[in-house]
Amino acid sequence: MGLASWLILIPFLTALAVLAVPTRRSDLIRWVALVGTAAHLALTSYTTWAFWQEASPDLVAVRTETVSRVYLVERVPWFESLGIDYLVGVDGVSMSMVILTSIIIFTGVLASWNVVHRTKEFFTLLLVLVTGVFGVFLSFDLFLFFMFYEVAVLPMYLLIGVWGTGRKEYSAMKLTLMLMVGSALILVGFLAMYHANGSTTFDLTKLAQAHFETGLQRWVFPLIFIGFGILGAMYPFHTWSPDGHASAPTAVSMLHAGVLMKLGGYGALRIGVYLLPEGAQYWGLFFMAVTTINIVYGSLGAITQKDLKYFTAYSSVSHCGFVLFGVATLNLMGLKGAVLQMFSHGVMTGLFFALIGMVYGRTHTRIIPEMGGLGKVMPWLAACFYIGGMASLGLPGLAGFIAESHIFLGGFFGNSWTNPILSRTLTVLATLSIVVTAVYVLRGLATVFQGPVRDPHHAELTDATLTERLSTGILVATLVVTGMVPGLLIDLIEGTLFPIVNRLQATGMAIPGHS
Amino acid sequence: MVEYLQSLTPDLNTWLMFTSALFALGIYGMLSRRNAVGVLLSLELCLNAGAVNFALFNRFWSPVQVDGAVMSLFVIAIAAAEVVVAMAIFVALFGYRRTVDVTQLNLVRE
Amino acid sequence: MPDLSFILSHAWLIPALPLASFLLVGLVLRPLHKPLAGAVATAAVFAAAGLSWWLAFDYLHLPKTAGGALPVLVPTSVEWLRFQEGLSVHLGTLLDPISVMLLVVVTTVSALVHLYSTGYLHGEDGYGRYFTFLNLFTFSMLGLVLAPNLVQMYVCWELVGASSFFLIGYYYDRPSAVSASKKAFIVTRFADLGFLLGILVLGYYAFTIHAGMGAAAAGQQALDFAFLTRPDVLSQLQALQGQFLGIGTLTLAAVLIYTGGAGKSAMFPLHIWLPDAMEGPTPVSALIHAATMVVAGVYLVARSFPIFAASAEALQVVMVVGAFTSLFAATIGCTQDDIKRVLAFSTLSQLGYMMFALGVASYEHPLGYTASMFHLFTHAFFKALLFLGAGSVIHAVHTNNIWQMGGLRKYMPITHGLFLLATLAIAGIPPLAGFFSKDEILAAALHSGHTVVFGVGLLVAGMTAFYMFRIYFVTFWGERRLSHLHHQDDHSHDDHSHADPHESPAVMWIPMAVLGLLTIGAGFVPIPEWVRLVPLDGKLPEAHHGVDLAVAIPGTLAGVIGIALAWFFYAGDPQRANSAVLKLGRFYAVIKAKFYFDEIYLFVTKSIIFRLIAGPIAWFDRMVVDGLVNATGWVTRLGGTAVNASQTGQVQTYGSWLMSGVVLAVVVLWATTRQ
Amino acid sequence: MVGQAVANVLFYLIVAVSLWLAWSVVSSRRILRAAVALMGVLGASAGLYLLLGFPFLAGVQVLVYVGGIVVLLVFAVMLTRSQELLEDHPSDLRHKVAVLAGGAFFGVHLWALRGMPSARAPRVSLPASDTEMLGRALLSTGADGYALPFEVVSLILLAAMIGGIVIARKTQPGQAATTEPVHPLAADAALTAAGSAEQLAESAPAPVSPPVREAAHG
Repeated sequence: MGLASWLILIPFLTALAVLAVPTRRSDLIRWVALVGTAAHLALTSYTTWAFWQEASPDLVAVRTETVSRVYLVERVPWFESLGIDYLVGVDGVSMSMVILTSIIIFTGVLASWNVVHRTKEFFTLLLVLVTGVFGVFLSFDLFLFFMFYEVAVLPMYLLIGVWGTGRKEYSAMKLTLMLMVGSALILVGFLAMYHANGSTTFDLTKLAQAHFETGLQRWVFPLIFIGFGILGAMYPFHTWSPDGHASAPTAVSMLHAGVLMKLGGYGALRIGVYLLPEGAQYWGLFFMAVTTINIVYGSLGAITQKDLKYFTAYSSVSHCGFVLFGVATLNLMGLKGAVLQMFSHGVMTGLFFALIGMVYGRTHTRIIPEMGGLGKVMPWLAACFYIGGMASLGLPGLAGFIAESHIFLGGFFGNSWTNPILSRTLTVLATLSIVVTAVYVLRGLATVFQGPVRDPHHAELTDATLTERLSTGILVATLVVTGMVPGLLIDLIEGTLFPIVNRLQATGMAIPGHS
Repeated sequence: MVEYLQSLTPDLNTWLMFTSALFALGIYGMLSRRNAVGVLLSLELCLNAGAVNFALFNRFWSPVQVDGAVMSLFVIAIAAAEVVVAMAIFVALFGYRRTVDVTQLNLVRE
Repeated sequence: MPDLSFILSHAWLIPALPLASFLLVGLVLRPLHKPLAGAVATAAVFAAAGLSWWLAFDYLHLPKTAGGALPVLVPTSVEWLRFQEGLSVHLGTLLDPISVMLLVVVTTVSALVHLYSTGYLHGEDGYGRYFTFLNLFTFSMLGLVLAPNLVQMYVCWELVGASSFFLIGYYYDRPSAVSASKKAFIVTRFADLGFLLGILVLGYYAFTIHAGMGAAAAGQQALDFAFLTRPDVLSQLQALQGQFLGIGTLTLAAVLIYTGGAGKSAMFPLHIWLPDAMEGPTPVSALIHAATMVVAGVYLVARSFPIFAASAEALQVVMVVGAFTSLFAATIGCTQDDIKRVLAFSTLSQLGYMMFALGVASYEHPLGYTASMFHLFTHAFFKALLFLGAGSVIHAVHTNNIWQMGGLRKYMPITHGLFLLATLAIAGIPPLAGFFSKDEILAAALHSGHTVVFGVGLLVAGMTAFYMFRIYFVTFWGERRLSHLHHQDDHSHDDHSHADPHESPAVMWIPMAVLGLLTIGAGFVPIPEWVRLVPLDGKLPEAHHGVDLAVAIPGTLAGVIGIALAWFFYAGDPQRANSAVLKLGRFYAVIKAKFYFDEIYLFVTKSIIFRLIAGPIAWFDRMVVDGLVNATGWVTRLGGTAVNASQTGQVQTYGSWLMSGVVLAVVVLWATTRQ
Repeated sequence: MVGQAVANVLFYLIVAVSLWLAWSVVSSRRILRAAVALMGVLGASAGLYLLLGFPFLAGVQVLVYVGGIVVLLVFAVMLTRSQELLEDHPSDLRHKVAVLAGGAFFGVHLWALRGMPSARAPRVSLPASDTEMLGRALLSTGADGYALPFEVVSLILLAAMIGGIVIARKTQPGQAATTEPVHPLAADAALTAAGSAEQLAESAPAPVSPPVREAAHG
């Protein structure tokens, strides 16, 4: 069994180990989960190294290729008659997503240290969910992909419904139903590709070599993009996300906003754009327009939010809009920016939700106007919040800037088959959000952390504990390192994106009537 | 007289008419009874009609074999199992609800 | 470049020192030992200042180019962010006359302000935090100054903005400081949007050109200044046919970039953040909001001057906005009561000066460029001195309001002397620094044929002298008016508040004295000799030498008239000023209210953006978008309820359906199989 | 020859009696009476088996069905000692629906039979006894053997037996929620149960097992 399989298996084994611990030993349960996720983090680091060893010699060659290379591949025939394989592997994009997920789950476990209600079930479900997420990122067979995708989505229902707060049943139901609608669209798309391809295979690497006829691409692409877009909170299918995030417990919000929403962008890129380049070209501008709405609308929506979680959720809508916007630009910088944004937004929003959980655990309120002056009371949390906020508004030196600058450049540069005036206008509209983001981030943070202490009870509160410092510290460090040394991540993902862009360009040339 | 009586030897359709009448009565009973035990009794009528049919077809279509009869045996065995479980349920149900009136038993809907 | 001296090839050390100190102080020392944090931060910046002087010395002794100009060097360039082939961002250092000059200014002023702050903020809670951000600021500012490409410039641009935000909001439990810091960040952010768009526009075309040049562009990236200012690139940029809303592409890019500069340099109408930024500690105002960060906008325009020069319209915009801001701010400056705000408006006015000086410059009349940089250089010293002097006063009397001060020259002789020196400098009295640079600017305006601008400049020079001496007289002359003090100052230790005000400690006045020396000496530094606009062909014309009397005499006269007026109104009988104010009536009130610009902005943000856009969007999202989702759910449920009616839960109903199904199936079967 | 005539007479007799008894099974107000009528129907069917030449089957029918199953039913009904359990009052609507459904079923059947070529009982020499053949068929493992279904049936019977015991086991009202309720109604019903369980539960397990075992061996 290879590294990729182990990456999927470890969370699952940890989940089993957690199940085996007696229910009363909640401390042991936490430790098992922590050790499991730490082991995963270690393995992820090793896998990254191993991946880099294999992939870096190819970096020059892939610049001209049109089929992206997959490394550390494992293939076991599964349903041979249906062309379904157990096919897992790693490429640059999935590697970066695995790193992200691994960090988020580790810090998420740390941030959930205080879960007391049904600890065992909580951690089990959390780990099962993560298993699904890793499965999605690592599988290169559409069937397997879809299976893991469902595994990733379904535990969310229970996690929010049981451990959530507020209108949790409503939110859980809404979230699950909307995501299921997305899955349905995706499934239709998958099956269409499966059948259109003469050899009937679900193998992504083989499908990438098949050519789908233009008509098919044009109707399948929107299915795939919208299907994944629902998960990526694409307007107007984003409304599950504020409610879902607001109701979910800390670690679940972290995972959900941090990782699960990334499945949307990942799928849209990996399956939508990669397999259906002509469809992507046909629809690119349309989806740029839709996601521009996302970006601006989400940030404007965040301004008036009173609840910290809704606030962050709307900002996520805006930032995930950047991901899809980047994907829709269909050029190297845009796609790179999309992946970078997935990573940076994942870390950033994970940090936000972890911090909100910690603040809520102390003040027992998430209503922004009820807080004030907390910076004096909990300087560590405030500092982390500010760093996260600065990353969120795209301050250079932190991860957000790297991603956003790529996306803006990508959107502005456009491509040969898109009307440049339109795509640039949309990009300019999208850039407006960086001002709006500054407005709401600063307003929110200033109200919560600055000014005089509003509630006298809050003056008695304490700053972060050791586990909390560890978990937020890791996330902040990731943000800073990514922002300071973006080359690490860019080198990792670029090799995978070149072929995708080359495909687009190759078909772009083939479209008549475009210069 | 004897000849006449001999000529009355029932053919397959006559038999089938009889068993389907039996079955139809069973259906009638199943749908009209309010008492669960009554429903069960009607069900037994249907089962019995079916079992007879097995023997019937066996006799008329492949008289040298006994496959139909085997099926009849199985029907009887299954009926036994079914009755055991059904009666146990009724008894338990009666314990909880003080009734076995099937019109009252619509909790599945809630 | 093997023959470069150590410091020239290692210029990156200069920003690296404050960065290292930032990390050390911020992560390790701050929570552990406060005085040490301050000492380390200060020492690091002093070391950087020493290195900068060394570097400047070495740089000035480099052999000149064939055209007679100082060479432009990029000794360090490390790939940092690779957007695309040809569009990488290289972090590095760019050494040319203006960057070396600003390097010296920034490190020197910063070092002095650091030293001053150790005294000014002594014993405060946020001491360590303060020095952390001050270091961060210094690092970012140096990065900005040394930036060899637009993106590094933008990166550091944002970082100085952020550190300015944190420093303005240093007293974070004070609502006014919090809102001022937010305002500063958001307004400059809005301007930076223009900068970013400018980078996008310019980047796109530059990238296209870069790609078209092939090997000719090897080793350069599309957004490098070195590439953008190449004559062949400029001519290609100029030849671009692209138009947007009737504006040429290059003009558009230049104006957008200028927007960023205008935000940072607080040009009208983006000026509103700067006066409010005075909520920060006074040393911060001195460093960031007077001497260094606010001139970044001017520096940006100067740095990309060839691009602006290629577009007459863009330069026109720079000039008009600069001149207007200069006059506008000077007008307001005459009416303010807060000593720091007066200084802030004076800063605005002087920035306007620098800007319009750039605006009047061109390759035919390059003097404006030199003058602007010269003024930037001298202004940094005397304005920092003014702020530090004001800080010293505020430190002593615990108020910002000039009407609560008075007669301070008796109590604070050193401060008084230095403040007077700086005030004379800004008023343009020879032979102080301000005189020379202001003279250059006025000369540039006159000689390039912009007579109106020259007139405005002259007027502003007089007004500057007037309002600066207004605060000088009110603060240091007359009777002492500070028996009942309000503690609305910006620091908390008030052990002397009820005693007589007294001179600040040596750690505070020594930096001021050094700045005083610089104020005297800066005018004699041959900046016009070194900093000159290099024509596209690289051949420098003869330098403009000496003082032009046709300009110097009216300029000095304007200053003297201003001082005399101030003396007339404020040094003697206070009734004179009051009656003048009464005569001006509403007009004065409008100016004093800063032309209600804050209110207009507040109206736009609160009532229009928040109430009319953001609020409705949030409502729309909850009610309409989410409502549609819920409606879908509701309709589904309704359908379910309808179907549910058939689900009685009764066995026999189901049985009946089953039977009808069976019957139906048989009938269908029969009907379909019948021959 | 005469035998045939007697058989024919018997056939019609049995059919008539069966239908009459079946009618009373489904229509009798008293459940006990209906149960006894069912016993009669099943017995009559045993007679039919004889007429068809399956004496062993007839025997099993009498032993298991009549003797076992129906007796179990009667026992259960009687042991609950409930008046309600013994009565039935079909409502009017229900009656009509049932008539319609039963009638439709019968009608469809008749309709289907109408066009079907009928067959007379073939005149072949029947084996002396069906017992041996049945035995061979049930226990042979060959292609036409029924050993596997036979064993499966045994398992089903075993499962039914255990299930019956568990379901009808004595359950305290308070315990209902904690000891896993087998029946979905149990959880809700626990609230209304109110101490009624004892009286009937004591008796329930006892009659459950014997017929099962008997059937299993049948």
